[in-house]
Amino acid sequence: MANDLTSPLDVDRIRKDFPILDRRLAGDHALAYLDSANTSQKPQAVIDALTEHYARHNANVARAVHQLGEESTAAYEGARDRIAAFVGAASRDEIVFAKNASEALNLVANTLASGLADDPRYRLGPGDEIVISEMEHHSNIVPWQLAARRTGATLRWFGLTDDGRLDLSTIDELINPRTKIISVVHQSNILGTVNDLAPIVARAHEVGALVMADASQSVPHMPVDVAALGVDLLAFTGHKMCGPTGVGVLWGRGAVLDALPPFLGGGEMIETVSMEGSTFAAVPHKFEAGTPPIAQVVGLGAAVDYLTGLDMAKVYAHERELTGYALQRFAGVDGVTIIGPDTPEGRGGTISFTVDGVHPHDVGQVLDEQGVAVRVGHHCARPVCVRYGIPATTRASFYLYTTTDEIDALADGLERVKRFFR
Amino acid sequence: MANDLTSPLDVDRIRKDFPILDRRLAGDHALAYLDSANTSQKPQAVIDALTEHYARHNANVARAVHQLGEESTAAYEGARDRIAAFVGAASRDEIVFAKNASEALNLVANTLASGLADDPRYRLGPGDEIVISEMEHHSNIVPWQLAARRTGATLRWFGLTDDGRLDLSTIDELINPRTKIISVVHQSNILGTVNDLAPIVARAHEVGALVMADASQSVPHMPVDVAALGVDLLAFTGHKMCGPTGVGVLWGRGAVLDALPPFLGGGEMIETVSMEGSTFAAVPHKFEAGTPPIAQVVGLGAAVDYLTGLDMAKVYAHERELTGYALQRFAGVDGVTIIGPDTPEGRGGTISFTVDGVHPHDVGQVLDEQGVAVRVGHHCARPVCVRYGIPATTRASFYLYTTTDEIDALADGLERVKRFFR
Amino acid sequence: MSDSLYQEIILDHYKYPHGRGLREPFQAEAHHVNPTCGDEITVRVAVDGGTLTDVSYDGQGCSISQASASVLHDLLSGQGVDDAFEVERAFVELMQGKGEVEPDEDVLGDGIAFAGVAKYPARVKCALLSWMAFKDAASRALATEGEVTR
Amino acid sequence: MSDSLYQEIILDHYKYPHGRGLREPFQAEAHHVNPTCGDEITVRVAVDGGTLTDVSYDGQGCSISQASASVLHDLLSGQGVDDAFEVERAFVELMQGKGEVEPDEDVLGDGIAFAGVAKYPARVKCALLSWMAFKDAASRALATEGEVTR
Ligand SMILES: Cc1ncc(COP(=O)(O)O)c(C=O)c1O
Ligand SMILES: Cc1ncc(COP(=O)(O)O)c(C=O)c1O
Repeated sequence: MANDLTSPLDVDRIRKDFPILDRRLAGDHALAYLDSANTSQKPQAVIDALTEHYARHNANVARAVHQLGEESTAAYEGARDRIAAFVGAASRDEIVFAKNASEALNLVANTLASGLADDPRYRLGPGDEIVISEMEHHSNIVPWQLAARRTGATLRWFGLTDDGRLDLSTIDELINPRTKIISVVHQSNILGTVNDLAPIVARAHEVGALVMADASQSVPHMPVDVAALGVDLLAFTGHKMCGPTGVGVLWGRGAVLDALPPFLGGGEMIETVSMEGSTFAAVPHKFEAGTPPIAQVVGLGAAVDYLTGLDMAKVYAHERELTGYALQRFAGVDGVTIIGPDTPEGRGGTISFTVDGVHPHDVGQVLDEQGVAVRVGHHCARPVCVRYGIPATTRASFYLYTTTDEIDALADGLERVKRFFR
Repeated sequence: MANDLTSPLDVDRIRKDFPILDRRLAGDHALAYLDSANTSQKPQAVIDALTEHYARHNANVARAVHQLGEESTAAYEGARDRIAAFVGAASRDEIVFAKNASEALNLVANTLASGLADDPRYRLGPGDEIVISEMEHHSNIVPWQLAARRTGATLRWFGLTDDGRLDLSTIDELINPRTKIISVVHQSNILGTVNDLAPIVARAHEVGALVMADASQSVPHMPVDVAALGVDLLAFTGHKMCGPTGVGVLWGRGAVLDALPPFLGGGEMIETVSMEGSTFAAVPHKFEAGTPPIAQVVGLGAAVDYLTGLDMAKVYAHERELTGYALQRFAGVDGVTIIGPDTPEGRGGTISFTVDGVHPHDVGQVLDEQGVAVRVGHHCARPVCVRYGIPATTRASFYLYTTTDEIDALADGLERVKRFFR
Repeated sequence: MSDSLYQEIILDHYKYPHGRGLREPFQAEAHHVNPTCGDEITVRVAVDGGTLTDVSYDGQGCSISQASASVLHDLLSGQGVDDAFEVERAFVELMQGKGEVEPDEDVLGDGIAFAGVAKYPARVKCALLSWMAFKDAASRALATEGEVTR
Repeated sequence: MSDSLYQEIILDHYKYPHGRGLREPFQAEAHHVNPTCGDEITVRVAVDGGTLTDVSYDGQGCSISQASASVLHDLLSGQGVDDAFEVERAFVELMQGKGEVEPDEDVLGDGIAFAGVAKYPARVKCALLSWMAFKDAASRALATEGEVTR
């Protein structure tokens, strides 16, 4: 197990919290789950929180005077408190629940594009510029392409350096007084790169632009404090951080969320409705139309408790150890090329690579037959593949339950892949 | 229990499937859950499907070549098949998963308002008309108000008759060649009224308009067949039909869904992405941006299996019996006035009422202290309250696990309420 | 039954409200609505030389919201502005205390009967409705003191 | 290991593809992409008097998609149009059969080696990529037969 590392986590004990890690796969293979950047596994505590909610407290929230309704509302809003604390939000009202990170990103792109904001700084139009980067997940590209198409704003982006980092050399021209918003990924889901957002935030605020961080891959893996990052908006997703599917989070500075017009209409996002027109609730409810993902928020609260119990600083340290180990291990496998930073500095435990002469699909399939689960493809970040001239990659990604044994199984598996296809 | 009814359901047995129905509330009161129109309770089979998914098969869908990914994808897409069959969809591709019914309704309003459709029939603009009704849930009002505001289209609506039905007397003027879409509720969540959609569909198709049905309150309670209804689009929500929170469904005719432009961007809704522009996947994936509510769809599949196992025709018959019983029972309680149809014809098992001289909040609270859970307020249908000149109502709503004993507990509780506040 | 929530004092104020009805003169008025239940209240504030000469109100809603307005009238009419805001703060603190704040009868008078309401989150908004409207109206009244509306 | 999915025949076609490369003349061409993995294929179809005189292709992708294109070329080049569509239908049916369709070697030749792929839903798309492109190109070629593109 992780004994050969100086990991601060007791990984053997942690693994017992995740029932799926005991799964035997076809051919009675043990599971080496190296696909946590795609979705993480769930500890029993989260599964139990869901069961307990449905079996004992289930009711709709914010609408009921009855006891189950009060219990359910207390659980839902209590989770909001803990999730707010988890990312260092100034207020619980800065936490908006969405269905996933993609919706959180779309919420911001759509409300800026809607033209309904009172304050012109929150309205995109012709001549305005939106800045993203070439290492974005499709969920942080397509919403901005659609917003640009709808409003006549121009979409621009940071390019990438050959070693898989943001090319900030043109930052002062790229972020300029026409820029209304910059939306960039905090940790890339394909390259593993962790972006230093400080220079972007500094330049953005110089020109009066908003900064949004796609933190889908950082919040699960390191301590993230929105105040320290200095950004205005930040998105993340429950299912990658030990929580259920069906819930994502948008954090925004109070003043920014207040200024954005409503997104989806209906249910409890209103103040008062008449046939002639409606007024809207204060944030966060303004952005939570319809019955929210109640049980999923409760489950995410349990996930945050679990992560806090382990201590995110230790989770981060553990993954750094693993990343160092894996990079070293892969360096010894002939024909394997890392796509992205090949040293542990400024990167997380998500490693993409190619295997000479073998298509990623075939790499993934042969690994799967040995119980090693990795992801193959463009990882919803096709522009990165185009940038580096490859059709796809194989990607191994680690989490708090990952062991060096699993990384060894991957490295051994790659030798087998090569024997098979050469 | 239900013995004094001719109900075709074995309600005593069914109640054993729902763990929460055994809950003891404060003061050791038994729970009489009469708030199923707000959210339904969940059978053990659905809770087990969620647990089983997270503990054994959890992985992201459509992206993985590994075994867990294949299992998870098969479970997710398999649920789509069964949900399509449940509402009589012509093809599984006509089923789009959203986070709730509100999102499904907003999806249609937003894509029509976006102006991005190729076909002008799917673009709202000045001069176009949208028709809803005065008995809509806020989730079927506010999206259209926002769409009208964004596009310059005009919002119009059917009024209500004094006995709680749609006033169709002006249908030929209201639905006219300027009308692009009519979106109306199938069963009202406040009045209980079941609307006959046939005349609306007939007139709409005469003038070339689309018809959307908000079936949030009908799909859980009666057999619904989209082909028989003749509508073009239909929305419903998982949590009201024994399924998890966090999942809703948009059904649409293939040709209509094809013609609508994308809604949210990102993740797997694309065909190919480059920084300069993107193309989109075919339906249903075009409308499923980001990681979908995987476990919730699996849970909804289990809910549909559960309902199909009971037989929706029997569920409907059971609720009709209960409704008749309850209307009779309430007629005997002095000072109680039903808001909505007061005979069982053309209505479902959701009954709103007022109690002379006692505010609904106080009615609900005193009932809660006896373990009777009802909802009070405007039920996200404030225009109905305005129409009938009341600030709010108390609402009792039934489901397949409801018994006449619970209705008796409510009627007795109302006597107590009156004694307390008079 | 209902001991903790529906105290006799609350029911009394509900059935026989004190000082109900909108009166003139006043400097500012605020109308607040509880969107979840449709409760509404209008509060008017008259100030004269640092004293709240009248706090009048009208509205519709549940026993808690209406009784709370009646108690608000009793406690604040005729008070000095500073004292009134102190009472307001104490009432809000009591209501947001989840049932764990010990109310001071000297400050809150009949208001202490609402201590039990604090345990019912869905009803706290009802109890606070008139107080929020008062705060709103009073701040505006102080800003415009002098220009009496008739 | 890998017995069911990676048959020797498939690996052979992958390592030594038959008929690879885009050739002229042709009546229609189709380019298909598998968005999940980035696999691409271009298929050209030349028809002359009811016979597919050539089916040429180029692309990049995994062993399954590339081997499948090689088999497609072998099976369809030189066939009568009707026979070719019959083979195409049989191959699609095999792939969508979830491993429960018994392949007919007389119709599918080396294509029967793909029977195991049908059990891997994520790979069915790979196997079908060139066949879908073929179907697309062939339908268009038949519509425009006569106007040869050079
Ligand atoms: C008639 C009707 N439409 C729409 C909705 C919205 O459903 P959801 O809250 O799941 O989005 C509801 C329930 O709240 C409803 O009763
Ligand atoms: C960097 C990044 N952004 C956004 C997303 C989208 O998250 P979700 O699929 O939960 O919407 C993902 C994961 O898929 C991601 O890795």
